[in-house]
Amino acid sequence: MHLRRIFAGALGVMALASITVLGASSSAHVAKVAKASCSTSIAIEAPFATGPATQLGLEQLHFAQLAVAMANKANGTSITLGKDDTGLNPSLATTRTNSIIASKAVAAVGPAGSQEVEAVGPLYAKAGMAFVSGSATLPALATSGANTTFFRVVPDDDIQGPNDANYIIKHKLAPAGSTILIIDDQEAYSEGLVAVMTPILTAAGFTVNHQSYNGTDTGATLQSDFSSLATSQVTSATHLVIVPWQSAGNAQQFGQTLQQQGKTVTLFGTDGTDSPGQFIIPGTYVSNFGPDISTSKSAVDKAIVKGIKKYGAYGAFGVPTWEATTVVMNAISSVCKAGKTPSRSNVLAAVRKTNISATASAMGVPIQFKADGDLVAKAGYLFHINSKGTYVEIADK
Amino acid sequence: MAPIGVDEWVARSGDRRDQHSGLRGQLARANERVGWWPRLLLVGLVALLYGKVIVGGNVNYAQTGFNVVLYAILALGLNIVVGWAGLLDLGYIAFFGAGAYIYALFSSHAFGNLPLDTGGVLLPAVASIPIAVVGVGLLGLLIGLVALRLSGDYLAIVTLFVGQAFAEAVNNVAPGTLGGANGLFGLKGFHIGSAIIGSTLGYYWFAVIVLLVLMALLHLLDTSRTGRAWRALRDDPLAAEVMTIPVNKVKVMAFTFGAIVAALAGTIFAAQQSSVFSTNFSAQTLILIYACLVLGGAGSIAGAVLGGVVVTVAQQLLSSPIDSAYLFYGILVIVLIARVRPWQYLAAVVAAIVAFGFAAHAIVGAISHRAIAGSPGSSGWFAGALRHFVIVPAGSPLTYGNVLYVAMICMVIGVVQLHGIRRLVAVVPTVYVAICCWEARLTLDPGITAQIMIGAILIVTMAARPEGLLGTRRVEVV
Amino acid sequence: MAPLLELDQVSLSFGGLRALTSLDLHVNENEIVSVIGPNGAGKTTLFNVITGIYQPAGDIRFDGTSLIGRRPHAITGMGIARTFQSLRLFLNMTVKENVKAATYGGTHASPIESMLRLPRARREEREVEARALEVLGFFGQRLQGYRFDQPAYVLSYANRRRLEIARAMATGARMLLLDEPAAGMNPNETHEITELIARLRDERGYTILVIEHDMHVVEGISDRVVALDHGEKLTEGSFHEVSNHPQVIEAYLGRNPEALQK
Amino acid sequence: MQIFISTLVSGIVVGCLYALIALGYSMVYGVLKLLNFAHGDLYMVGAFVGYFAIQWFGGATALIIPVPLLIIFMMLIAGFGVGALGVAIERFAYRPLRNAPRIAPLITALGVSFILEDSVLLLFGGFTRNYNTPAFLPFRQSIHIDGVNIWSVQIIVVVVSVAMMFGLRELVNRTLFGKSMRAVASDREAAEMLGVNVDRTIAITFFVGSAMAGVAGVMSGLAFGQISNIIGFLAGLKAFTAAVVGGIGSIPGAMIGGLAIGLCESFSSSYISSQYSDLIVFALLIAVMLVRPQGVFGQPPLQKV
Repeated sequence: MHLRRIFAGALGVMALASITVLGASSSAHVAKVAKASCSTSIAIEAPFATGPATQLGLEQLHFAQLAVAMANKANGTSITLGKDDTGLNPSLATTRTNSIIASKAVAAVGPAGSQEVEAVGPLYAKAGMAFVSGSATLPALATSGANTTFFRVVPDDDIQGPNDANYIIKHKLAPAGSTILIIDDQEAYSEGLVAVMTPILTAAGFTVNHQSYNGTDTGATLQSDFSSLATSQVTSATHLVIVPWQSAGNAQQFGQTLQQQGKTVTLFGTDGTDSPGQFIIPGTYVSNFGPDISTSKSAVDKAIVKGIKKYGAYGAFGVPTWEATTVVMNAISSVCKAGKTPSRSNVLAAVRKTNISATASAMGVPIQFKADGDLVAKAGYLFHINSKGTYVEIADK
Repeated sequence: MAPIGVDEWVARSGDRRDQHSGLRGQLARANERVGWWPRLLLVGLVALLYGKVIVGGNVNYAQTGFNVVLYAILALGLNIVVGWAGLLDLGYIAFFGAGAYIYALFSSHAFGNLPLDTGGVLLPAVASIPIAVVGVGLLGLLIGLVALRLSGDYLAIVTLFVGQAFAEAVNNVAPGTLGGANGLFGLKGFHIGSAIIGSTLGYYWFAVIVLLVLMALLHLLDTSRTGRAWRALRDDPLAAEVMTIPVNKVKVMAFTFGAIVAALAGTIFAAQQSSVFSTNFSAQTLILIYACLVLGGAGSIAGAVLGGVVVTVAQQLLSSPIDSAYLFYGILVIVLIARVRPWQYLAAVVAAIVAFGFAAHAIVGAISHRAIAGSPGSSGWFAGALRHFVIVPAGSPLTYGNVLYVAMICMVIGVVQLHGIRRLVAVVPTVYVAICCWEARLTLDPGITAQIMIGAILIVTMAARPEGLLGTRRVEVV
Repeated sequence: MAPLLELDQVSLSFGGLRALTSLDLHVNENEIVSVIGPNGAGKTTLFNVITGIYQPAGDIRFDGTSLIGRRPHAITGMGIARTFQSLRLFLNMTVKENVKAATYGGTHASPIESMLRLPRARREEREVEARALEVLGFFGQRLQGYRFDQPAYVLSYANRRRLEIARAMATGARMLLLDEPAAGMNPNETHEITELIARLRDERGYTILVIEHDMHVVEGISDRVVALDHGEKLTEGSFHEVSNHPQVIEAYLGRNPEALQK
Repeated sequence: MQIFISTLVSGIVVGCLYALIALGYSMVYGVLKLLNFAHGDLYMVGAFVGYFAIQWFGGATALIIPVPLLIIFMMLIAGFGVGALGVAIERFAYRPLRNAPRIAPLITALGVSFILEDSVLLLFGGFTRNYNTPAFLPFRQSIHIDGVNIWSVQIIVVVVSVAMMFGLRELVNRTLFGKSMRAVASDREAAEMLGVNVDRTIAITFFVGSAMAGVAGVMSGLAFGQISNIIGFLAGLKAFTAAVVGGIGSIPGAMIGGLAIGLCESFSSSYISSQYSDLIVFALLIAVMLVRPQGVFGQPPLQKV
């Protein structure tokens, strides 16, 4: 039978290939050696191909690619970017990180999710390799002491959470004494924010009703989660529902479920749900750790907004990743300029010394790291989704 | 008296069917000539060679080697239940997971307070491994007892849900301790006193030793009364029962042994990854383990191990653009050699493909230069050779690649339909489209391509050789 | 002396259908008893209740101890082994393994002992090997040499029947229940089987209960013949008594009269 | 009371979809004794077909044809497209394995499911797409039962599902195809000898089963909005649960099972806890299987000695 032969063949080749692989490099991260003086490679971990947050992942990837191109041009370096999809999934992130550490990359950008950083932080620490995240906001990541080589260019939830909570209180998004429903998706990121916001809101006299759903559910199962939450938890006393999730799509679906059941409540999302393409329930508030620079006047912001078109659509979520990548790129070039080899340890040291002025940074604040890798500056951003479903930044916080 | 000749002729007919001509036949016969213990030695030597010479400090190679051995061990365990006892256990993954989680609980801060990474229980390997193995062994016993009520597909169904329930459980139950979707990390590796296995290579060696010992023990078990009882059970439970074999007891034994092996693998896996997540024990992993077993040949120890090698290496190769290219073109060439006979036709077809390629490239180029401005996805010396052969538009737009992909699938289906000279003719454009599709699209997403290729390999294997590589053809009375 | 096997008012019914009705039967040590009867008379059901596959009402005693409520493997372990009308070999195991598998009840090495090949396991393996060779040797050249390591599914029909008998012998039973041993065999083979059954008793001292349609075989081997119909015993006695018994003839007439033409 | 009703409604809607998918599972198992794990992915493909149908007609916000027409078109194209896909899969993956060991088709089914899932991932990317149904079927179009809104889409789902199920029942009980299908299910060889065209019957069975999964996909897209390449697995698993609970191989069983699972799911998530609903469903299944392995409506397998 012919197929048998095919099969025998296929196996022959696998044997053959398994020998060739040992000759050929089997790592996807090896830098292409170029002539330029300062040439090495870095890697980005983001959920751009699989998982629930692909749009956000792609956004991060594109901004990272842009940052690499811009920095190489500015610093005269030739640094390549290895891409690793993590699907926002700690176990995948662990595998990827192991292969990044095995590769020649000297530093990494990402990963995106707090739960991923929790998982891979110790690995990077062991490898003495700096990694800068543009979206992981769980406070413990820096404070736990387990992730000694972790940096982030975004304010953590101890800043975002209180900001949001206080805004809710100050601007009376819910009548005093009413019930606020807060739902987590059983991920570290979400649970962290809930833990920060709940006490503040309770102190302000709100009744906080904390529920959770399984963030990994899909389709019909997800729908029955949502419709049951909407029916059984959103009572007449509820005026505000806080959805600190990592999936804008889920937030949108939950919003629609509420509308369908005729429940008129205000939604309040956090950075994970900040996605103008997906989460567009009018009247919703969405906080984010990055500014919307699409209309900004500063030179660097203009350059980014202009440059990003080459790689993909503009989105506020990606901006911090541009910043994170730039931090790494500048660190490497500074090592080279100092005449040292861009080794992992040297780059790590240089990242620690990062000092980018507010004007040069896309974050609107100067980029300097505390000893634990957190940003010195504290800033949060808040958006309101208008009737046309577009995000409008709220100046007064 | 019936003439012996007739009788013997009937008796040997089976053998005659098994005889293969040519290289494969010789290989098969050679394979039979090699005894069991030499084979074990061979496996050991290969493992030694790989670890000592080839890995050479490259963590990636060490990781690959480790995965190979890990999957081989898992396949061995599955082989006890599925291959020998013939119980279709789709909940096997739960035993693997339980082993890993139990190890994790006793080697991390799970029992302390997780966010602050303090407190917790850190047992030495000599304690934690036995705890995991015994615990999971009992679990296997339990599932086995439950399974006594069920047979055939019903068993498969229930065990499938046991496996799913496990993943759901570790995801949702006691997130404070089991870590929920975030899993448990920062596990301490295998350690006794101050000695600790720190490197991937270290775990590779550990796993290799476990594998070799398991192979030996399981072989001895297979050729003992227990092994015979299991295989008798697989062939005919009722006859087995009547022939003095306590079927229920033997079934439960099979589950327990399978569970123990899986648990052992689980502890090694957890210690090496230094973390566990419920997603590590998804249906995907289960499918891969089954792929190893079925590809290698259910019922054969050597088969299970070979399956582990093939599946894991294939995945590793596919995950990197360069190596997956070797695999892709290798398979393409072999398929042509195997399918197109005699060699004159083969030569003709190959020549036609090359000509077709350059012609198409030239024509398209003449029409629009942009349409061929892109560079092939695979690097290495291929790229140069292919530059003037494949049509890859500038910036290789995804839509183009996607169209090719769909076209390729349709054409492959078409080719299978055609026969004789028509097929030969149809092969030419099909192969060309396949190459273009590979260069323009598939190499861009190695991860996805790997999954697709694995799926294809499974289908082709089952169609070509249901008994697997080293498995023996089985008859089933239905 | 007390009979080796004794059935006492054994009844069995599936739903409404009565398969066996208050059946009395006894087989003495070293006796060959044939059970005859038209299709659906309950012959195979009789074997199934004896070997514990079905649980009947009434009592079945083997060598004085009751078999009721015991699982099949236990009953076989006590010394009653059977063959199947629809051959039920372990088709994917080799000839030798088929025989060895049947010695499970007679051996006791735990898996651990087997894995480590501890003394008891080694000793038992030797015994089992010897027993297999000895049992297969009983069939002359039929199941010898290259056949040892052939999977059972390549065997010819006649050899499968022989292997089933060998497997039953390997259990160490004192009594064999043979379910249509000559079914589907050509005259030569039938003749051979007849001799074989006789040898089983004469050389090995087995007590044999056999179901058979072929009247030549029945006449050739039986000390006693029992005729069943609709799960009831019509009569029993010597072949000639039974074959001339009016009810038996009536039972067979119209079904297959030529069965009695000699 | 309000909570109860709306939980009931969402349970029924979800249950109907499970039932539709479960029917395909059951039919295929009936004729081939094959656990077709790729079935859930056919449902996923159906959802994508529907999505692109919407884009084809100008997108959710700017439809160029009347909505009823669109919905009918979506269901037709998804039904026929996915049905054809199912037939193709049977022809090229399963037919060669008619007489292979039981495990071979099972593994092949897993392989097919890999290919379907990852082909969609390759072609359309991994991010979730949204039907954005409210844009053309606003929530205003809904009926109210003491404070509970029942959205027109939910009504559509239930009506279409029930209609298809009864259609199928008639097909199986009244038509010649139904006869031959039942013949093949009970004994393929015998049916072949009696002149039943087995290959054709099996192909049609696959077509019908897959088509129903395809339509279910479209309706889930309409009702739940989000679709991605991975929705197939979990849905398939649940539908499979339904088929098993009802008695795999039995058509009424699949319907009842589907509703049972749907209701069990929604009630457990609104009265107990949304995170344990899956566990509860699986526990229910295992319990049913142990008490009555052949399911509620299934026939026990007869064993001959």
